[in-house]
Amino acid sequence: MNKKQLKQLIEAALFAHPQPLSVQRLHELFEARGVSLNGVRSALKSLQDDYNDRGIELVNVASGFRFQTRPEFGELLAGLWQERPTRYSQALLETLALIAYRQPITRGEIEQVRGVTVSSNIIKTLQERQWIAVVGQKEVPGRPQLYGTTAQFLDDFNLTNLSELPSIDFSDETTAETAITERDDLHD
Amino acid sequence: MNKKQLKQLIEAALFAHPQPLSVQRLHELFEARGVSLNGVRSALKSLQDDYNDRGIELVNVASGFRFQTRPEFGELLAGLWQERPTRYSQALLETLALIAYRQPITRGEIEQVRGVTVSSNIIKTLQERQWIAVVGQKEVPGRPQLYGTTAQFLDDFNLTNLSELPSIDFSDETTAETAITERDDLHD
Amino acid sequence: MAEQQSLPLGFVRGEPVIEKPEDLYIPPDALEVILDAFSGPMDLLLYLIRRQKFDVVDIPVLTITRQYVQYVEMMKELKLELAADYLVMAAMLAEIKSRLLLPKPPQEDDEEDDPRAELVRRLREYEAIRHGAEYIDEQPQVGRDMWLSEVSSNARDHVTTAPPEVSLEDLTLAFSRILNQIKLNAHHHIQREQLSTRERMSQILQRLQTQPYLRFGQLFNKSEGRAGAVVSFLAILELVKESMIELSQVTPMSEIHLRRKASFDEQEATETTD
Repeated sequence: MNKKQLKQLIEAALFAHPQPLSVQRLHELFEARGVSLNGVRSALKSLQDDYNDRGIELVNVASGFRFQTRPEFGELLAGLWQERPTRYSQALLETLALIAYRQPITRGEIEQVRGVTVSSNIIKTLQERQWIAVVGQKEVPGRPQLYGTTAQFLDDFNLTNLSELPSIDFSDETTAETAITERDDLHD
Repeated sequence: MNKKQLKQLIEAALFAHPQPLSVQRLHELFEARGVSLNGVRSALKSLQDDYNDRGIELVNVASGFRFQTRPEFGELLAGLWQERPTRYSQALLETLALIAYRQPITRGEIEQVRGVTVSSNIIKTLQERQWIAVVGQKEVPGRPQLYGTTAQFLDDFNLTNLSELPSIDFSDETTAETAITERDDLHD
Repeated sequence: MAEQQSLPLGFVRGEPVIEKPEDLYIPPDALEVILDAFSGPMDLLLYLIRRQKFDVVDIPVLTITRQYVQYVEMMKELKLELAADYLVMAAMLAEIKSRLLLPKPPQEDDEEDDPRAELVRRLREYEAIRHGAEYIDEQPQVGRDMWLSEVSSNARDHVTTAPPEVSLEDLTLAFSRILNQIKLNAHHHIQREQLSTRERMSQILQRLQTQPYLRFGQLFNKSEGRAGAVVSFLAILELVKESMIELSQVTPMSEIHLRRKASFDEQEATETTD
């Protein structure tokens, strides 16, 4: 198949498939028709360019490539749905942040940092969203479960990997003042 | 909002919404921003042209407009939903092998050689695949059914007749020693 | 970032609460809202520190403890459902305060023993996590800021569920496993010729399923040549030997017929076979 056909097929596949598709998966799909890995890559690149100036964009997240509506249209499109998107509580976001930044982490360790009991509802909600998962057990008395974030978390927050989240660790040498300046810069 | 922005928004809305969207619905959505019904119509027309030569197309169905993959791509994209075939169990393969190599053979005889009961599921699966069939009954008490392989079996295994099955000879000349070596080789 | 002073007190149903008490008088219902707005004692503590532009590394513990305890006392006075966690923090602050008030033994002046150190460490860690939570919340989020495309496709109509594949090799391997199981046993010689004989046996039996008799001659096909005839003949002999068929001949030299071996009671036998 020629370049144009491959590009059309990959485009159709990405639009039709509800989950992101990896380069490998796309390659497997069309391998039998003599499509190379590089062929897939260059088609993706070309598609990304095509959608540069449109209402949707082709992005690369943790589990592969997907088409999505531009984030800046969020509010304008919200009217499509009856329900307003859920806003998560500060407690949930802090718990999620602890799991994302300090994983693997136990519930007890989360409670220590936040100074407050972690409600079972928060853990349940995070698990139902498939943003966190039990990744093991800590070898201390009671063998508490260790939590970590999932690929679904990265996908849902538009990330390919955790390091894309801004760092929250300021080195010990950082004075309070420079730390605040840095923080402010990050916020701009 | 200008024409370009409206087009981008309608494009995003159509992609994001799982069901088709009517001209009226799209109009309602952006009415508050001074978008006219004709504005929506001409944006849709323009989008239809944009996707004229791509992997997906914008079509007008009974309940409104929707994007869909080009019908001619259906077969090529089916692989996205194709489940990997599972593998058959050792027990099934051994049963099939015994029927192929030792036919006609009764269930009792298979069980004798394998030393375990042959589950009805295995026989059923093999019959459903039309690889084995009842070829007669053995004239012994209970008149057990005799199983043999079918023409379908030969076709599926790319054989013209059974004698093309690889022979696994333990000929009379084989000394105990060489036989053991052969067995070990087979295990590798 | 906005000035420290105008940091929102917290978020109530997504709206920042910027109004804050200049003194400690807060209308009762507002306090309830504020308590709801704090995600825990660390959050409240951090707010108190930030409100006065203190740095976490150099907290005036006495002042902060006093203020924190006043908050907590007021909450108790108003009989608000106060989480035990707030009291735990109050106790910890009180302990630090009392240790600071005690005269220091002269040799213990190194930083590690500053009772504030642990609190500072905790506050810094909590503050870092607060930033983490902010960063996560600022990320574009599927279902809130963007939606994924799932356009309809006729591809699913073309999906077929393929049954598992078995290769000839799988089959031979399975058979060698069986042979290994039964060890070296003279009864289980498998030979090429035997196989075609066995196949022919199945074929003959299959034909006898649909017709009661077969003429001997029907079993030989000229196109198969001498080898084919031998195979058919061996198959017939084997079937007779294994009591699977019977041969009959009315008079010498007349046509030989094959039939399924007669059973004593067909009816009964059929019932018992399945």
